[in-house]
Formats: sequence, C-alpha cells, structure tokens
Amino acid sequence: MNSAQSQSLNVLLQEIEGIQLTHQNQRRLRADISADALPALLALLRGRAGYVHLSAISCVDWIEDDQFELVYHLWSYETSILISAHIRVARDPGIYLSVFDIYTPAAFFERDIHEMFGLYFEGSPDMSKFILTEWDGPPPMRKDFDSEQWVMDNFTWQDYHPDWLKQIEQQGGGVVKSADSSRKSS
Amino acid sequence: MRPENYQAVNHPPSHEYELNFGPNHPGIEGNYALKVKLQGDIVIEARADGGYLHRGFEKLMENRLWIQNIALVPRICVPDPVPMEVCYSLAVEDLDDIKVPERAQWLRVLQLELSRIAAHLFTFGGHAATTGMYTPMYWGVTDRDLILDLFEELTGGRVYSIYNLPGGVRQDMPEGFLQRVTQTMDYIDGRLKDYDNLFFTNQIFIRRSKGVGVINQQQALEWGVTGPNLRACGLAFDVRRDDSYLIYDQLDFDIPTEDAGDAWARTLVRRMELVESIRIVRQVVQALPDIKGPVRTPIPNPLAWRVKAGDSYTRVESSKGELAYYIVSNGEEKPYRVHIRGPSSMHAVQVLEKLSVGCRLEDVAQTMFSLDACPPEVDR
Amino acid sequence: MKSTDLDRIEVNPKTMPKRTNPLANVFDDLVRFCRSRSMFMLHYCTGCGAIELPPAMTSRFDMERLGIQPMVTPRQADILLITGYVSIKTLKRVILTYEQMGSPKYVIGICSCTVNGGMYWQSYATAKKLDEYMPVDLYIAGCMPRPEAVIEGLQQLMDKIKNDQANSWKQYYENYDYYLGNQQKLFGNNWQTPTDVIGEAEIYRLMGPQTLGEHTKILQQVQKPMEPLEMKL
Amino acid sequence: MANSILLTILEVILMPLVAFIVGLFMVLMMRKLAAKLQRRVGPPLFQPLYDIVKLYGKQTQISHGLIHDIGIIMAVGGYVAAEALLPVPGMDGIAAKGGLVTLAYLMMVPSLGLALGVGQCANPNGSIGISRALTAMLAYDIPFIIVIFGVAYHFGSTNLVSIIATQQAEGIAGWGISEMPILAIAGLFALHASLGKQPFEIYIAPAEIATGPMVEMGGKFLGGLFVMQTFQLYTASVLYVSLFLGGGENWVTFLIKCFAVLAIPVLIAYLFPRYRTEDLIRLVWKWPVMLALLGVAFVMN
Repeated sequence: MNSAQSQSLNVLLQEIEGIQLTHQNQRRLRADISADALPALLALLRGRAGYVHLSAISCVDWIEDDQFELVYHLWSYETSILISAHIRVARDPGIYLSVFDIYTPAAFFERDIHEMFGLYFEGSPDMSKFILTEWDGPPPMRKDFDSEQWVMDNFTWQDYHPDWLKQIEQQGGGVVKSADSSRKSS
Repeated sequence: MRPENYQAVNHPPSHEYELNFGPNHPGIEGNYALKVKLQGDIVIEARADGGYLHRGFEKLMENRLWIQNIALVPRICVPDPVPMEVCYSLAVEDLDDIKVPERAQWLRVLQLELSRIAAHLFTFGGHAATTGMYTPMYWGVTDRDLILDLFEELTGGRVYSIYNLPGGVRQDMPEGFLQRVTQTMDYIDGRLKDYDNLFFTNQIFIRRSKGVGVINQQQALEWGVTGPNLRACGLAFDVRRDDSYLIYDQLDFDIPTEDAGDAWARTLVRRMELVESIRIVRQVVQALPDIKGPVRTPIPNPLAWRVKAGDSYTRVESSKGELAYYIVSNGEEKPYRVHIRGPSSMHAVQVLEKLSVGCRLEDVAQTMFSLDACPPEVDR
Repeated sequence: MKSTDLDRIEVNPKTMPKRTNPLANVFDDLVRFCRSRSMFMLHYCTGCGAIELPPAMTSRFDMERLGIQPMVTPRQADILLITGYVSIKTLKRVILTYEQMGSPKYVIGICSCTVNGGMYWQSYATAKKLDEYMPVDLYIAGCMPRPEAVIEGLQQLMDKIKNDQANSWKQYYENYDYYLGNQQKLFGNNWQTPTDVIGEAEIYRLMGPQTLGEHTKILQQVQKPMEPLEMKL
Repeated sequence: MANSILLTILEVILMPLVAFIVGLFMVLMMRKLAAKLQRRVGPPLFQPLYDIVKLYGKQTQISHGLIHDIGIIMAVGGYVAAEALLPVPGMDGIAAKGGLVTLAYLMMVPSLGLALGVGQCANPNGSIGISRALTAMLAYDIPFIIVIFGVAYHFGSTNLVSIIATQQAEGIAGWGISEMPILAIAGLFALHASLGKQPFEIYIAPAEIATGPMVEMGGKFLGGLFVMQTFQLYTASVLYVSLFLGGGENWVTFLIKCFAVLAIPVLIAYLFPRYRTEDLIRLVWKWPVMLALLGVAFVMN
C-alpha cells in the first residue's frame, strides 16, 4: 500500500462516529467501534473502499466483562490492508444484527458462532445447527462450559495395565501418574 | 453450471427424490455429507451437513499450553497440514514479538511448498477418480509419497511433522537433503508430462469437467471464494504475494490464472501452481546453502510460557485457499481464544450448496473435488 | 424390523445341528482360507488415519497383492476400518454401518484415538473407546500409523481369520445388551437402529446369555416397528 | 443316437464350467493389466476364485425378498445358458441348434434379471444404476444387432458352428476381420460398451451412485454378480472371436485370441474417465452404428 491510499482510508473511516483506529503493522488496521455503528462501517468499507472480502468473523467470550467480542476481518484486494473491526455485544440476551445483506460469507460464520456461542444474529438466513446437530448440551465454546468435566462424566478410560508394566512397578518404576490438578482445565 | 449439451426437460414434481451423498461415500471427500434433492438427473436443492469430523479444536486449544497446541494444529487439515503449523507459529510470533532467524524462514518456505505440491498431487488424483479415471489417482498418491519421504527425513514425521515452533523450526536439515529434494523435484517435473498425456489432455475428461460448477469472478468475490478457486475465475490474488509473509517477497514466482471458473479451470490452475511450487523449491534449494545462522530463536521455558496479551490475525496461503488464525492472548499460559478460518469453510458449505443446484448427478462429486474442499477444516 | 416377543426367546444358545458331511471341516478350512485372502474393506474416513490409506492402497504399497480391496457399501464389505477418532455424530453412522455388514465381519481400529481417545481425550465431541460400542478385532496404534503398519495389521488379521480366532462379530450378538447399553448411555434412551440385531441373533443361533437384558428392554419399549417400504408408481 | 444325446448333455454341463474357469483368468488378466498400468503388482493368481468362495461363504445373507434372489439367478442363468450356445474347440454343445439370434436374446436376460433384483432392494442408488444399465444396454445393443445381422448375412447363416467352419476353411484371409473390417471395428466398440468398462462405465460409477446395481448386494448376491462377471467377459470375447477371428482351431489359439480381444477394451478402460449418460448414447448411436451400417452396406453389395 502507499501512504496516499492509507491517508484516504483514514479520512474515510473518520466518517464513522466514535471509531478508534490502531495501526498494528503495515497491513493490519484495528478499528474499535460501538456495536450500533458496525453495519454503517461495513457498508462504507464495502461501498467506497473496495473491501469486498469478508475474511472471517471471530467471536471471543469475555466472561468476566459479561460480553461477547465480535471481530470482523475485512480485506480489500485494492489497498491490501486488513481491517479488523472489533465490537462488544452484551452476553445476556445474546442478540446481534446479521451482516448477511452486506457480506454473503457472513452467513456461515454467523451460523457457526450461533451454535458454538449461542449468540443469535437477527436477519441471518440460516440459524439452524450445522456441526452440532446432535448435541443437546450448552453451546460448547462458552467459557463456562467445562469440556473436561463433561468428558469425565460421560466416558470411561481404557485400563491398560499389562504384566510387564506390573513387573516394572514392583521394582519401583512405572508410569508417572500426573496429579489431577494438572489435568484440570483452567 | 450446466454442461453445454444439456437441454432442460420439465418433469412433473413427482419425479423429485432425495439422495444422500455421504458421510461414507466415495464421491465425498472425507467424512462429510451432502443431501441433494433431484429432479430426474438434475439437482434442484443441495444441503451440506458437516460436523462428522468435529473435535472442538478451538475449545481444546484453550485448555492446553501454547507449546502443546503445536501438536494439535496440523490435525486440522489432514491432506495439507504444514500451513496450519506455520500459520499458528506466525501468529504466536506476532503476539510475542519473536524474531525468526532467516534460515528458519527459508526452511519453512521449503516445507510449505513441498506440502503444496503433495496436496495438489493428491487433489487432482481425487478429481480424476470422481470421473472414473483411477490411474491418475494411483500415480498421484504414489508421487506424493516421495514428498512424504522428504518430510520424514527432514522432520521425522510423514504427514504431521510438528516441525515449526514459535521462534523457528525444530532442527536443521540433514546432510545431503537438498540434493535429494532436487532429485525428487526433477522426478516430479518429468512425471508432469505423463500426467498431461493421461489426464490434462484427455478429451473425455475435458468434456466431463468443462462447464461444470462455473463461478464467475463477480460471484467468487461475493461468495468469499479464495485460493486456487479464486484464481480459476481470473483474479490473480495470492496471499503469498499480496499479504506477504516469511520470505516470499524475495522469491520469483508467477500466479497462474484461468478465466473459465469451472471444474476444469480449477484443476488446471492447480496443475500450473505445481510448476510454480517446484520453481520456488528450486530457488530455495539454491539459496539455502548461503544462508547461515541458527534455525530457532530460543523461547522461554515452554511449560510456563506466557505470551503477551493482545490479538493477532495471521493469514497464509494453503493449498486450498486463504487460511487464517485469529488468536487472542490475555497474558496467560494458554491461549484465551483461537479462531481458525479454514479455507474450505466457505467452499464446502455455501459455495458447494450453490454450485450443486442445477448440476447433474454425475457432476456433484466432481464439483466438490474440484473445489478441493477439506471437511476437517470446516468441522474443526 | 419385525416385532419380536422378547420374553419368549430362549436365552440359552441353541446347539447347531449335527454336521454329517465328512468334508465339512475341509470346506470350513477352505472358506476360512479364502476369507483371509480376500478382504473387502470399507474404510470409513472417520479421521486423520484415512490419509494413510490411499498410500497403502495405491502403487507404492499396493494392498491388492494381498487380496485387500476397497469396497463402497457396507453390504459388500468384510472389514470395517475405523480410521481415527470417532465423533459422536459419526459413531451413530459407524454403528449403523457395522450392523448392515454381512457376517463374518471384522473391525479394525486405526490410530490411537480409537483406543482411548488419543490426543482428543478432553474433547466433548469425540467418543473415547471404540470397543465399548462395537467389538474390535484389532487395533493399529500410532498417530497415525504408517502404511506399512496398516498392512502389517491387516496381515495379522489375516492370520487370525485363518486360525479361526477373529470371531468378534459373534460377540456383538452374544453381548448385545452390553453394547446397546453403552450406546444408549451416549445417545440417549431413544436410540435405535434399523437393523434387528436380536432377530438376526435368533435366526443365526447366536443368542448368548448376555444378548437380552435391561437395555434391550428399553429398546423394546421405545422401538417403533419399521414399516414396509411404500412402493409408489 | 443315445450316445450323442449323452455327449451333448455332457458338453452342455462342461461348457459353462470351462467358461467359468476361463472367465476367472480373464478377470485376473483384467486386474493384472490395470495394476501394470497403475504401476503396481496386482492380485495373486487365484484372487478371483478367493473372492467368489469367500462371498459364498458369508454366514449372514441379507436378502430383500424373493425377486431379489430370483434376479441374481436370472443374471447368472442367462449367461450359463448362453455358454451352451457358444462353440469352443472340441465342443459344440447345442450351438448348431440355437444360433446367433437366440444367443443375442440370452445375452440380454442378465441385465433384465439384475433390474428385477435391484428393483426390490429399493435403494435409490441401485435404481438409478439399473436404469443407467438398461439405458447403456439400449445403446450398445443396436450396433451389436446390426453387426450380428451383417455377419449372418455375409456367411449366409446364423449358425455359429457353420460360421466358424467357413472361416477356418479359408485360413486368415477367410476370417471375418479380413473380409468385414469395418464391421469388426464396430463390433469391438459394441463389445467394449457391453463390458461396461470406462468410458462406458456409467452404471457402476462409485463416486456418483455408489456402484449402482451392486449397492445392496452382499454375500452370495455379490458372489453371483462376480460369477456373472466372469461369464460376461468370457461370452463377449468368445462371441467376438467366433464372429471375426475364425473361432478356435485348438484350445491354444482359441485362448490366445480370446485374451487378446479382451485386452483391447481393458487397456483402453483404465486410461479414460466415464461418459455422461447421454454422451454415451450419443457416441454409441453415432459412430458404431454408422460404422456397422457402412459395414453392412459393404457386405450386402
């Protein structure tokens, strides 16, 4: 990218209210905005800055703040700068707007976030389950779902204790059993 | 989407029926399912059904140390695991500001490109097999094995190498390795002529695959198509060049494109990329002896390693398309959140569903294989 | 599925009719030999291990020289290769597939994940021990096993078949209650498959003391009899 | 008189057995040639036999009903009956009484039997497969019948025994292939299409319809299909040899001719993908039919 493009991009982005821009490096631009302003930002980027490619939508569960962070990674084939737009959505009702009408690929990512985090997107074409169709527990990617506990409750382990191992154990050797605390997920 | 020689027939709706492709079906790549509704021979509705390969990687990675995750990441894409390791390492290096020695970067590129060659050989073998031609599959998989032998020599593992760590690569290459790389490249270069005669100039194959699953450039950008599938629509975009990582900006390679955007063009683009990858490997082989230095920047005690807080979105070009990791660290021993953007997650779900509609029953499998969709990436 | 009155079935295994043909043992040996030399495998690509099967099948290692061929549908196959971790969603399909295969059938668990969960032991999505849900003849451990190891494992299975040791498929009928119980624990009590395993065990005289039990009672309660296929013109 | 009837009965029993054994080696040759093209070793010598014995030795047989059973019997039985009409060196069976027309009818019976059997499986893949198989039969039967008509016209007989005798009387110059080269080429096309190998393999098509008619077949049903395949290869190649290559003077030349004829389609098959259904019909109704008609025209003037 050249600096003129970068300048014009910066000018363009200032049109959005309350936007905070951070240049992480030459090709990465971080934009923190409020959740309400995001559709406007995306429409602006797609319409006027050539950001036609939605690379991904990531969701982060900030359980201590009781918020979901949604990150929209956008790429322009012209300016070659990747913009990551960060927004925060309250965890409790867990509802946000779909950007499917701006970016078609959003449908898959929103569907994925819905089944993994339970965050509902209004206006998304398909909110049915895709991966976890036969799963009836809580959304597993939430921080309050303890995967390991679920495994311990539902499965048993193969007890492999052959004679040669018993012999070694009699001589004082053997498999070092790790303490359960180290297995526990934090 | 329809072959040129197709003429529409209006069947009464009672001729509609449903057919399941997968999860255990030779016309499906891996463990994946596509439910199609057909009218006669024409697909009128298609619905992808995934999750058969779901392991909850993103959850697992939150529960393991930064260094433990290196063993986990290559499993995400089985046919092409190396970009997964490199991308994860790049992301962690970006977070923790680790500088990678130059020699390690070249070694990574060497391994990445060898992996790309292996993946492409595997893919067009698979594409040929869906049209009933098994000989290219037998040849392709066998030639791929020679590259796996190189991996084994370099890293100790045939498929999953676990060779890239944050900070560099695990060890330097063995004595005489570059010579054997050159030999293998020469062999594969020579074999390409056989493949052309058997496969890429095969008139029946061209007739089968031309006009199947057409994506035009507009649709490709709209649907988020990446990688070779995007280049088959005429857009010369490659993360290696346009969002350059490692030392790709020092290398001389072309980005092959095709305009047709159909199954044939996609396979042809892969064929041309094979040549480019061989070219890159040869350049690396030439340059590597002159680049001295360590292959790894030491990292702190890995069992108590706390990566600096922050987030990083890192992309690499895998053989399937744009692969990205979004990693969030809150300064703990384990990642706070890892999001994997598998290149196939677009191709195997939305694009495949759209392309299948209007497609013949004969061409459903071909469409999927020509998109080079990799189900474990979708399911994670 | 025909509805069987489970209470009427004798639990003791019926003895096979006495064999009067003097050549019966010779025939048995011949059939066993042919079974060991001609194995049609159904490789269910449940996981990573599937990637090492194409090399084992194709030109470099060439399984066909041992008489091992890939087959497409469960009806045609003898061996079910479970190539790697089985997610719970897949496990249901694997059990359906297994029950549809014709006996004698053999199951090979490839990769460490089928033994004990492997590196996905923490994962909420994968089943851990394959042999809780179906009898396994042979495990090929490794992450993932090399093609040589896969072929070595298949050769061991050939030896087992030749020596009449690979009879795990009978266990599925004889201990159906145990396997069904584990399946119900994971999938819920409404779990049922279209194959009438108890009926088959009855017909082929494979009823064991463990075939029927508390879990099959639950199955009997929830089971909806399968309706005959409607033939529409 | 009683002796000759007994001899005929013995021949009728022996001929299918011979056909089965030769057919097993034909299957082996097919798989070996494929292996060589694919740069590998291929199956051992008795592999086709092992497969069949194993399939019949399966302990559970999953039948879908009476028609399913009868269909397979029809499929194998049609070919078994056809073998008795195909003269081999030293054995004429009932070939002199049957003739080409009966043979052509009998060769259609297996496909129809298969269609009945697969129909009862009620598997959509199987139904699509069998409809494709019948479509393919419709396609290749037209050039096949024209070729048979041309040959019969040329030799003035539909009796295979006399056709072979006429050819053998005049040496190589009298063989059908040197007298009717165009018909011979058309016949080779029809032979290849009738074997259902690539590029005409539309009804097996694992990647599309999961082996089509075979999809619900296991155990003895699949074994029946394997037996059928041995007969199919044998019948197609022996018929071609009888019509165009002068039949067999003795067993050595006869077998060499049969295997050589079969090697041509097999070698082609493993280098090509399959056609789409309508492409197949277009191709088969265009070139082989045109060639066959041209050949008939040459024969008739």
